[in-house]
Amino acid sequence: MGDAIMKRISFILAIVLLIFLLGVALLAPWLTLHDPYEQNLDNRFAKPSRTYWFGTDDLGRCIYSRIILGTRTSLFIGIVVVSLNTLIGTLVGLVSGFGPKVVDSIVMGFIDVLLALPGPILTLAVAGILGHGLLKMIIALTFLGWVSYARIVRGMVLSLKEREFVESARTLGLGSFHILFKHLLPNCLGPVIVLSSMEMGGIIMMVAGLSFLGLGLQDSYPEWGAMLDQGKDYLRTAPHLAIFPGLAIMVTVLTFNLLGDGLRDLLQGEEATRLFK
Amino acid sequence: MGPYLLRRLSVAVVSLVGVSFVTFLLIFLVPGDPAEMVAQARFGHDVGEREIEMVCRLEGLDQPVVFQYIKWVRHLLNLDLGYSLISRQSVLSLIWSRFPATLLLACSSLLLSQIVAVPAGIISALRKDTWLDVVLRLFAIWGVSMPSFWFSYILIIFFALKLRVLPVSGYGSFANLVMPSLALSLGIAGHTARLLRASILEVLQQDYLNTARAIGIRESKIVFKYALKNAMIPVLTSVALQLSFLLSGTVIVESIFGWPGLGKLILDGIFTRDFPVVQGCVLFVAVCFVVINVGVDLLYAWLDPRIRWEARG
Amino acid sequence: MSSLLEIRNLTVTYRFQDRQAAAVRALDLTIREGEKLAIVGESGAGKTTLVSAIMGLLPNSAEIEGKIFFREFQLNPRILAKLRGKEIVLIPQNVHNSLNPVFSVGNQMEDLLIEAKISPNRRRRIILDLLRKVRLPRPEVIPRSYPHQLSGGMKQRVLLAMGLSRSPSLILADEPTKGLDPVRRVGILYLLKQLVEQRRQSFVLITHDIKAAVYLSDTVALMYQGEIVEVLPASLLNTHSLHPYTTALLAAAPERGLQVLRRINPGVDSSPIVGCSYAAFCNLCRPACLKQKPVLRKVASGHMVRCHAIA
Amino acid sequence: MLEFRNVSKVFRQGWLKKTEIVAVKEVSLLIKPGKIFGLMGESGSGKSTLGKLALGLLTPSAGEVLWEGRLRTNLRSLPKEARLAIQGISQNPYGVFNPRHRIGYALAEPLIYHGLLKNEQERLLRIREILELVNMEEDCLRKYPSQLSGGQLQRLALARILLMNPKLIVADEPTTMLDLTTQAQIIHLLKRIHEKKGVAILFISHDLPVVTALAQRIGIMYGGRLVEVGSTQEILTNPLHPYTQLFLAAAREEVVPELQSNTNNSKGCIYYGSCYQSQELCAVKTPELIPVKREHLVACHLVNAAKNG
Repeated sequence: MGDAIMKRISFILAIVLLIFLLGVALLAPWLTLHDPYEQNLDNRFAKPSRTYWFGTDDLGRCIYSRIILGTRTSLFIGIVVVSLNTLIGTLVGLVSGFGPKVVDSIVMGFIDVLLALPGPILTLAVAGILGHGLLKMIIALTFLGWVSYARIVRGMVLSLKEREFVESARTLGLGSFHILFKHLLPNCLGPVIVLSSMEMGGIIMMVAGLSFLGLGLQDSYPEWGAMLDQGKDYLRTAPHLAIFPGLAIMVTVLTFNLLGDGLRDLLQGEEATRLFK
Repeated sequence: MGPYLLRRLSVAVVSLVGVSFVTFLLIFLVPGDPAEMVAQARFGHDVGEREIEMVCRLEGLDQPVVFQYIKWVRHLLNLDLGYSLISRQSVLSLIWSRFPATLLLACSSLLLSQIVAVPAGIISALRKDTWLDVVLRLFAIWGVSMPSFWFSYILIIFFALKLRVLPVSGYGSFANLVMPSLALSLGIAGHTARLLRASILEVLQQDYLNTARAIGIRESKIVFKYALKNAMIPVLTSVALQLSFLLSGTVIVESIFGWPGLGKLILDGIFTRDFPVVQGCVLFVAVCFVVINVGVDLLYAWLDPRIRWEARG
Repeated sequence: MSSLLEIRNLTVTYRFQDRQAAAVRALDLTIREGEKLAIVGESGAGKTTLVSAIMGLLPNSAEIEGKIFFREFQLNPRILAKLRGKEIVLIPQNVHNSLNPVFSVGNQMEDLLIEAKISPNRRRRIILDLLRKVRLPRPEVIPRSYPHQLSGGMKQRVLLAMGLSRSPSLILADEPTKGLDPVRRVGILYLLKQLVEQRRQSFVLITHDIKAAVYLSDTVALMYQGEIVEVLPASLLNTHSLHPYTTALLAAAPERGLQVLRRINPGVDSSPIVGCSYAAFCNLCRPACLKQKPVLRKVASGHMVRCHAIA
Repeated sequence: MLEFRNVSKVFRQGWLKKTEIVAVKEVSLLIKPGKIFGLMGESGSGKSTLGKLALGLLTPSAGEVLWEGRLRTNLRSLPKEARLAIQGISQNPYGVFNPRHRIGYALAEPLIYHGLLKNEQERLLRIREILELVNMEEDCLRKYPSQLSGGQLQRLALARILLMNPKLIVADEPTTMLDLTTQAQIIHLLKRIHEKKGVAILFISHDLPVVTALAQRIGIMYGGRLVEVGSTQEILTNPLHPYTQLFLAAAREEVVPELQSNTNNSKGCIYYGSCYQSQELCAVKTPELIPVKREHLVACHLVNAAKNG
């Protein structure tokens, strides 16, 4: 019983945090205290105070306002990348698992090669070679990101294909596309959603990491990773420059990890209910 | 075992070919003319048409892509990864000079993470739903969610700046190794502990454990012999993946702590637009990746007789 | 014969979130020394839950009430852990996932002999003897093989050999004939018969296969919805059974023309708290059956029935 | 009407598809309209594979499956009616329905897809009619598969295929996962449908009493081959193939010798290793399925020799 309560609490926490994050991202312009771009060289490295909740950075900009606006950047890139990965991966997986064997062999051979590539470093290299910019960053992150979805979906399709309900749909004369979208896809969605949630955290961390290394968006743009990078020279004198953006990253990533865990438990619970009956 | 080995090796060879191709293609992602880039690096920024054309011919950049690729592969087979545009050193020797540092960091952080994660995962699974489990799981998910770069900062602020017990950055002594290892191992430890817990819980549900009880095997043996070996198999893959990741993904931590490893080499290569170095490093890591994967597959087959059989059948 | 295993007022309830379902209800059962008993029932009757309760191997979601005695000792997890394998053994139903896939058969059998404190130099011979006893072809190669290399039938025999390794006083076999084709079914039945007759120890067969029950046991207990509804000597099952459920079950067999005697009494709860649990489908249902739970009553020597309609 | 002509099915497995598993080997069989044919054999004898070949879920590696004289290998080339003429019910009623769809949708889906009954009113009427035939209440339409029992699901599976007006139903061990009492109900139902609609049934099972209760003709398979075919009466009273004799004895609960695993001897008789009266010829030559009497075919050298000599 303790387990159920613990699961429920962490899941509720995840949902509350998610709503909070989405709310912040949507309402960002109204939640800021100051113009996040406004420099105030007289007030550099200000400690957190009533006017500057999280203090100011090396250019006297309001850290709180920049973090609020940064939520938008992180979630936006995260959602776009994860959606793209999910879409591409699921489609490739469906086609590979349900299509003719030849297609499957070719696609899987391709995927095996992609999986043999060192993901993080290649993403880094691609991002580094492409240079700064939102679109380029998204390309770098989708480059290999879809592969895991494709593999999972293909595996599920292959096992679902052997299930009686798909066989009987075939003998009932239902067409391949009908079976694919009406019978296979709905049964694959659960695990895909769980994976998406888990990946979301990873992507947001990666975005911050790339920005931190100076391979992300333009410098002046409010982005958590870039903010952390700016703070690195002032760890001794003004640690708040680094503390708050890092906290924001951690909370966001934690939210999506908790959400993924919760969704997975929910999915397993649903299956257990089915078995219990 | 023979056919299995053969099959794995053939897949590895195919992977290597694929890897070499993808890495080769990286150069085409570079915005602008690669010939101009090489020429700039060689003759300074204000190069003329003539120099560019010369480089083009010399390097074979005017030939069809396929020929360039074949040429590239031929160089690779002679262990020639080209030369740095900046320092003019051979890329391979650069990599060899940096690799020990990365390997040291990777191994120490992997070891550190497993020392923490394996007991944590086992205890968490066996004491499921107790407060101990809850605490361990919270730690694990926190570890997974913690950005390594931020954790590095916190370590620096605390150990180096406040307590002044460890040096902020550098390479060479044991004290230098502590913080980067800690920073890297946190996420891996969290990940492994979570995976191990899930894996053990999964195995604990299997019929064969109940059967072992029903015919009279003692509980301690059931947990430490019958359950653990089965549960370790998926964890092993993950650990291998982590090792590959560590060989490549230490870029951030290496740059924070000024650790002279591969990650730093790549990053410097990216910033100085020293593409042969970037290409060489990516390829090197990818080859390590493939080798580790083959190793894991063999270990796998040794642990799980079903795989040996499947390959034979 | 003195009693070997005695179950008193055993109730097992599964809980899942806010729902609960009783799989075994207030069950009393005695297994005497040397008795061969068959517990017959359809799926959902609670047979497997009953054996798991005896073995102390119920999942955490199960709540258990009542007492089980083994040779006068009340069983608890600590005692059970010592008795399992040595005194009581269960041959499980799902043979396919019952052997650990990553250890060889010999390794797993040896573990049992280590538990029995048998010296290493004798183990090999004992293992071979056991494998011969269950009549496995080529017993000398079996210890080296892994479970996935064996067929379902072979795995079943290996499990049987493992169960026999310490000559326990009580062997429980859960559905050994389920899903087998006639040739294999007869093979395992014959083997079990031989093993059971050689030994003076007790044997409990859990099955839905009535013919197997009659073939292998002296006493048959019929289970319906977690209760024992009738107990009688196996030799009398086909001719003298009394409970309407037993009658319906026997009539549904293909040899008896697949008759459907079970009917649906409209408006009667199919799993009532008061009243007879079979009332909803009983063709002898009368008003008293809905109001009061019948008790298991002795009608002849060794024959007990739980029914209001049978005097 | 359904005819197997020398049908074989080989599954290839493993690396480079080197390992061959012969599931069905050179089976020729004719299933007549409006009759119940019982296909028997041990597990792994290829009887389920034959069922799947009939349904078109598998394509034969060699030989032909014909439906009313037309090749059934390429389902798409057939007119809709011929395509839907063969329907199946399976061993596991719990898996037949998509867990995410309500029963009502599952029943209507093929009708809508094929545009058979476009009017919703008509469709509902037809579904009601069929539900009554299989003894199910209408309220099950709103339920999910997980809310129903195995027997109910099997009846609904039957209802769904009946909506397609099949001429042949392939019933692959439809009662092995069900209880005795439920089994009796399903068998009765099949019998009633057979009588009412004149639909032919290919009934696959290893349960002799069940098959004899239903089928007019019986085929026995062993090791992927059909070893004996005959009327139920004939098989029960005069089994000729040694394997059939063993199978029947086992079903009567007589003690029978254990079968040796059949060595993959492609030349000789598939039953050679286990046969109690095998001869030299049996090791080198595969016996053909030859009629010994009208409608009674056996694949055994000894029986043929006895007949000729």
